[in-house]
Amino acid sequence: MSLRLAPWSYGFLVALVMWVATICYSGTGSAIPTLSSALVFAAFSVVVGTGQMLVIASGPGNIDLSMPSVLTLAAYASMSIMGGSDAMVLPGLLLAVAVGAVAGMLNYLAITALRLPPIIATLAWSFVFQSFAFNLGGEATLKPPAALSEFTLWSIGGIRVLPVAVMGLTLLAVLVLKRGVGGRQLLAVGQSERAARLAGISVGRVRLVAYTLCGMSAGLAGFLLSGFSGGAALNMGDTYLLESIAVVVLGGTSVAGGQANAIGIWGAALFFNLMATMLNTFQMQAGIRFLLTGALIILIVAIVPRPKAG
Amino acid sequence: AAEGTATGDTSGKKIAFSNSYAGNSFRQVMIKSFEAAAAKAKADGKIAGSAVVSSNNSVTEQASQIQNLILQGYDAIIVLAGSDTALNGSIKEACDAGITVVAFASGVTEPCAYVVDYNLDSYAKAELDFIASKLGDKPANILEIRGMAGDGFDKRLNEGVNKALAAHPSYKKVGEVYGQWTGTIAQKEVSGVLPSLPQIDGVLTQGGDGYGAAQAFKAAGRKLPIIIMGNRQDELALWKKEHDATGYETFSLGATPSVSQVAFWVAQQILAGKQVPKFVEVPLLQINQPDLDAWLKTVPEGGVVNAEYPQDLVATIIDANVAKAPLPMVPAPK
Amino acid sequence: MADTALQRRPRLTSALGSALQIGLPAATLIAMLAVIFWIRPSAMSYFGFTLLFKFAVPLMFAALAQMLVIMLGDIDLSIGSFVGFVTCVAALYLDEAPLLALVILAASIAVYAGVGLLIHVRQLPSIIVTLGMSFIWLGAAVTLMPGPGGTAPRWLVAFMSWKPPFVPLPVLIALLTALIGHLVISRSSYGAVLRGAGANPRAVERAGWSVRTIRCAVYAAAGALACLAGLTLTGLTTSGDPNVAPAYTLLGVGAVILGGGAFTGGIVSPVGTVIGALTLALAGSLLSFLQVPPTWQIGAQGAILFLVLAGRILFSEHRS
Amino acid sequence: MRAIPSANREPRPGAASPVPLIATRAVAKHYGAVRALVGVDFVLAPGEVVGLVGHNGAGKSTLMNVLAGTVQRSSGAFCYDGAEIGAWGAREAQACGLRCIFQELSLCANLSATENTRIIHASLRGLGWRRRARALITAALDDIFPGHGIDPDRKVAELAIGERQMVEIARAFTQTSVPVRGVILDEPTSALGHTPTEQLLAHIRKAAADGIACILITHRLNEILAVSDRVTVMMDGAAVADRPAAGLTRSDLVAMMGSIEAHGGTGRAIGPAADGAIVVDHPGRDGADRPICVRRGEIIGFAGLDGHGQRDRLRAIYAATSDVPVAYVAGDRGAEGVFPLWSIADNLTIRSLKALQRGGFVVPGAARALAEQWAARLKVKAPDVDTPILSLSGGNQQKVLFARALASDAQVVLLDDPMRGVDVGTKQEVYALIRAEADKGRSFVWYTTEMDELSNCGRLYVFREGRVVEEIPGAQINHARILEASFGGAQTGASHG
Ligand SMILES: Nc1ncnc2c1ncn2[C@@H]1O[C@H](COP(=O)(O)OP(=O)(O)OP(=O)(O)O)[C@@H](O)[C@H]1O
Ligand SMILES: Nc1ncnc2c1ncn2[C@@H]1O[C@H](COP(=O)(O)OP(=O)(O)OP(=O)(O)O)[C@@H](O)[C@H]1O
Ligand SMILES: [Mg+2]
Ligand SMILES: [Mg+2]
Repeated sequence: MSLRLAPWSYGFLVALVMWVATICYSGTGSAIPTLSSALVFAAFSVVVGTGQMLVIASGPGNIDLSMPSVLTLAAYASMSIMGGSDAMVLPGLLLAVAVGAVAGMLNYLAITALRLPPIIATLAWSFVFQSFAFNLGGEATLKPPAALSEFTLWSIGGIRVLPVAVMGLTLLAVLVLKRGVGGRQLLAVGQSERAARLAGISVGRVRLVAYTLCGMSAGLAGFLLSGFSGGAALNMGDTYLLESIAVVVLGGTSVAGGQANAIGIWGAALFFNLMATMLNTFQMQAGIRFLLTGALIILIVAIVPRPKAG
Repeated sequence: AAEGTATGDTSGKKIAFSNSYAGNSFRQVMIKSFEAAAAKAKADGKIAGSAVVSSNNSVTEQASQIQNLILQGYDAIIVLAGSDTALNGSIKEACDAGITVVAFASGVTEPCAYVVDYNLDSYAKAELDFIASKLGDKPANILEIRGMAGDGFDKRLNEGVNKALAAHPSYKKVGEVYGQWTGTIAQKEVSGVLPSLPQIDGVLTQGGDGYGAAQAFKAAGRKLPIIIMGNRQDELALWKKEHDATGYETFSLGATPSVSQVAFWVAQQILAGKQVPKFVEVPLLQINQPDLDAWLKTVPEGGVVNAEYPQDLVATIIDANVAKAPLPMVPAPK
Repeated sequence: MADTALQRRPRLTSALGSALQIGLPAATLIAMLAVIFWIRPSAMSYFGFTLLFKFAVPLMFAALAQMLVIMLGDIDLSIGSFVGFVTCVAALYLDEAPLLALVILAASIAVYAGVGLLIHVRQLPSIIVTLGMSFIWLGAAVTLMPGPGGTAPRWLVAFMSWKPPFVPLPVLIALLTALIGHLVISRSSYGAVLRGAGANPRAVERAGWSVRTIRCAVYAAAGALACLAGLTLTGLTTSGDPNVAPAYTLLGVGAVILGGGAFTGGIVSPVGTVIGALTLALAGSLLSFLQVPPTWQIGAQGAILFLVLAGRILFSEHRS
Repeated sequence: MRAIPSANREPRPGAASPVPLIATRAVAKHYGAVRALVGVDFVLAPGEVVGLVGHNGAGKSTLMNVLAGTVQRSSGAFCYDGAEIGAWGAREAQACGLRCIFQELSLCANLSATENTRIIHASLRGLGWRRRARALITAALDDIFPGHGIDPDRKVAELAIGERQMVEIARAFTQTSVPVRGVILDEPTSALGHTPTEQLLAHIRKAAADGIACILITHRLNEILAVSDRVTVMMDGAAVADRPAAGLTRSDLVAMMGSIEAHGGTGRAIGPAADGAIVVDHPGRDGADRPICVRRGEIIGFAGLDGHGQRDRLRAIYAATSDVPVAYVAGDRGAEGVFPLWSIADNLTIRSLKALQRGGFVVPGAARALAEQWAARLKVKAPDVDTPILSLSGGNQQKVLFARALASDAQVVLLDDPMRGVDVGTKQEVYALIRAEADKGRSFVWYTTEMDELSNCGRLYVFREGRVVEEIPGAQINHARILEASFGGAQTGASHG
């Protein structure tokens, strides 16, 4: 076979298959709306996934399980400060991202200072962050300013702005990973911590930045999502726990670290959304939906050719 | 059995609340309602103390927390069970230790426990009856938003829906998604499936999902169908806004978080010596168009419609259950 | 004199290190028990121990299953939903059609072995394959049993509420499991090969072992232990529920790490894992004794996790 | 310097045995397009010691892997003990008494020496297996490396790298139900100190006398000459020469390997420029330890017995030096040198990103130019700089690591035994390069376990028990002086504590 696909393209391919299957079932009229809706929801997964990717790429075992609660906490904090006022949107955004940044730093601090495996350290923090959110007014959904909601729903000439903006973010991530000094250093640290240290890279600083950026992306996602879904709610982040990891790995990033693929996250995120749409459209029983979801995930990782790491 | 409030001395009794999950605002209000009732009861000398323990959506953790509450010597435990059956072992153990167990808002099957719950068949029937009152017998497409697959509440309510649908043969269920009682998820699932669906005339919900569904319809540029709301402030506000703009009409039905107060007083009344049936049905809180504005004023921004269940009202509910009389409705605020 | 006779780390610190590895979680467990007994002295009894640790039994088995997988350098995200699946099978069939139940359980253990085979042959990341499997087990469970229900066989319930003389059942099971685990994994000659295969599969392959067979066998054993977790859980809850145990996945990982295990493969301790599982089970209970305000309860759980694991700084090796 | 055991050897009866233990004919191994072996004929008689030499990437390890059953040959015939072998795997090799010490360590670091011994002995099981295994490995260690001081119940991870190597060697000579017939030693001495190396070479002779055939691969040709009955030379995947060892000299061997040993090891007569500024001034850790001072353009050597604190001192200097740019070339390529997923260019430029960036982004043209320039200067053998680093042979990977340091702005380059496993020809090229760079004003601090390399240095610090015990100026560098200082001779009495 002369045709060799890049590993990250399989997500797009399978997503395409599911999109076509959905259209075949429900008529061509649904093609554009289905895709458009999938793109919007994929955009949120991509924002969290991109952050998670940076952490996963920073070395084997690195992972952030606190993303859902950081997302929720940041959303609560920013909705509180904005208080529904359009004038406060920018401070709200800054606060959401700042909350995420602090959370990311705390995660990394626990990992280095207490020498905890990241999976445990971030899990423990996620409980603490969740408690903070409970105390920030968990009895109500905090409403976003109208301007924020309008931005998340904004479309120009029938094209939604939000996914396009997130695509810009993805392109930035691609550029930084390929050309950026920080990106190169991140991938070096991910491949071999000891070699990176001896090549003059400050391993701790690179990982700190990765975790911080991951927290910031969770904060950003929380900010946008509460604008889109009508407010900050305590359980708004729950679905992003496993999804943020799954889109990264299915997108072609290696869990062994040192290699990252930002574009692939889009393919995987579209795959997840279109798969849910397809299974819902086919009106399958819940059990069968789960079975097919699991089987498709395994199928994709199993058929994707993996680059051999040394 | 004696009617009215039992007045046996319970001033030395302690009541604990084992909650399966605290991660959404409904549950947060529920906990606050319990704490408020318990604090007042303690001040009035009706109980000696109370405690709330939440597990993080983990049935096993809740089961072992119930075991701990047994050890701590509580006289009654009220339980919002994370599973209809998985707590049976622990609940049995509590009963055997002489503890009064009141399970509420969940279909706990252990016979030794008192159950305080809604009638989910009438929940579903009320939803469809309202739609029928608006659409009549014309053919209509229905979308059902369910909760979580494998959950007991979801299963029972879905059974109720299927029974109720059988009574309306002209209605067709054209779609079914799982919203997990979470606005963002309901929004995502409905948005995904909507493009492939024909025109939807009615949406059946389980609570916590109506606003997300409405957002999905609006984003898709579709006409808002009759979405049964679930007593959330944002749902009511949306309903009011649509009503003012287009004359949109629907109704809202759901559990009140303060059902924890009902369970609390049921437990207290049992300790006080009142004869209580093993199953106590609580009324659902229903909001109709005429009462919308009045209710909306009472709800905090972003919150859930709530109502106080004082001791005597709960005693009346128990008596109505015994007498198989209609339950006292929660009166609309003026 | 040989120049390598220069010892880099004295033997003493090494021995101390491994003693701390077990000693530290054990000390944490004892400290937590002390707090509980101080708050509630009556808990210090046969009855109290039974109640405190009853639900640690299935968690212990699930943690040991996770430990086997971590021993190979993998992670299993499907244990929680698999345990839920087993409770459904047990509650549905074990009483009425025991043979069918056994066949299903045996088949699911074979599926576990198959997952190990797939991961090995295609060199897949276990984290994503087992994530997929978690959906599959949940789907299978929901298909079998759309909502909680079923009944556990009498003998199972009777066994789980059995009161052996002197030693409470959970304590007895913990002691036995830790002992057997220690003998098999830490002491036996095959245990050495298994741990070796986790740390350096190539070296073990070169010594003439088939790492593929080892991986299949270890995954199957993990499946079997998870079945035990499901069965004991069914005995305790007296019913089946597809969503009963998702928490076991991460709690199991926590127990393994707490017990001195590491994700690098080959470094696990069954005794430590059992103690870790008991500790984590108790951590949840501690909250209900401490009367933490509801909004801080989950945060307190995170704090306890930090406190319990912070002791690792004392002996964790610093490699740079 | 590796001393040659003085034993004068008779031809062994085994060497004349009619049935060879191992005989291959036209064995070939392809990895896709890479032809690692192109048809090797190789014979090993019982009780014979064959020295196998060849440049980096000649195919020595691949051939050994084929013999040990860990790599399947693509074609060719293989006879073991006279029988034609079809399918041959690690299990079969073990069962037939053929043991292999692989180039990379093959111990499980999480297990003890005792447990590692169990791994290769299927019969070590049941009650009391641990006691038996411990006895086995202790006996082997005592036998081969008297005075080794290794605790067989300590985790291998806690042993120094030399100790690990000793455990692996000793393990290969342990014997249970299956008698050991042959032992392959692929660069067993690269991590061993002086004494253990001598002990090992002596043991190989002893084993051969007991009828155990051995294959020894090493780039230290003196060791080959010291123990081999016969020498086989490999080049580019083929065995190109095969001669009895008796009468061979080092330069014969080098000539057979096809590279001429440029004789450059005369040291730098020129000391540092008198006005050379001090670039490193690193204090000793206590009174008994000496400070280390490096001037511009100097090449400083760290001498002493292996594992006496040289590496720790290098790391300490690396960590402490912040006022001048410093680079570190690691000898342990796999673990601390290469970035395995990257190309030559990426690996080479990672230390120079600061100079190559504009506004936080690397200028692609500049990076590529730098990589190509240095890859060419070090004669890295690869199609282009986009070639993945792992597809290079070990010696060429090492050149890339050198290039990484030299291409950077580093004023001081720390060399951590960087020639491990590098072939003779490459070494000479690198020596010349280091001298040329030093002449341009760069300073080098060079830790090496090869005495010959120290003659490239202008000044030496000798280490013993974690401290610098003596400083030897360039004019006085000679083997005797170094050895004396290393072992704590009379004139270092001041440092006795
Ligand atoms: N797994 C593999 N895939 C591709 N090429 C390989 C592989 N293993 C070895 N090679 C190639 O085969 C050739 C021979 O390698 P081998 O390791 O046998 O060399 P060697 O003689 O042992 O060298 P050294 O002295 O550096 O150890 C090299 O060119 C190497 O790149
Ligand atoms: N495979 C490995 N994995 C992890 N760490 C390792 C490995 N190999 C070596 N190390 C660590 O790297 C460090 C240097 O190893 P090594 O034993 O070779 O040093 P050394 O040259 O003997 O040092 P010194 O000269 O100070 O005695 C040690 O801390 C050792 O534990
Ligand atoms: Mg080699
Ligand atoms: Mg050393």
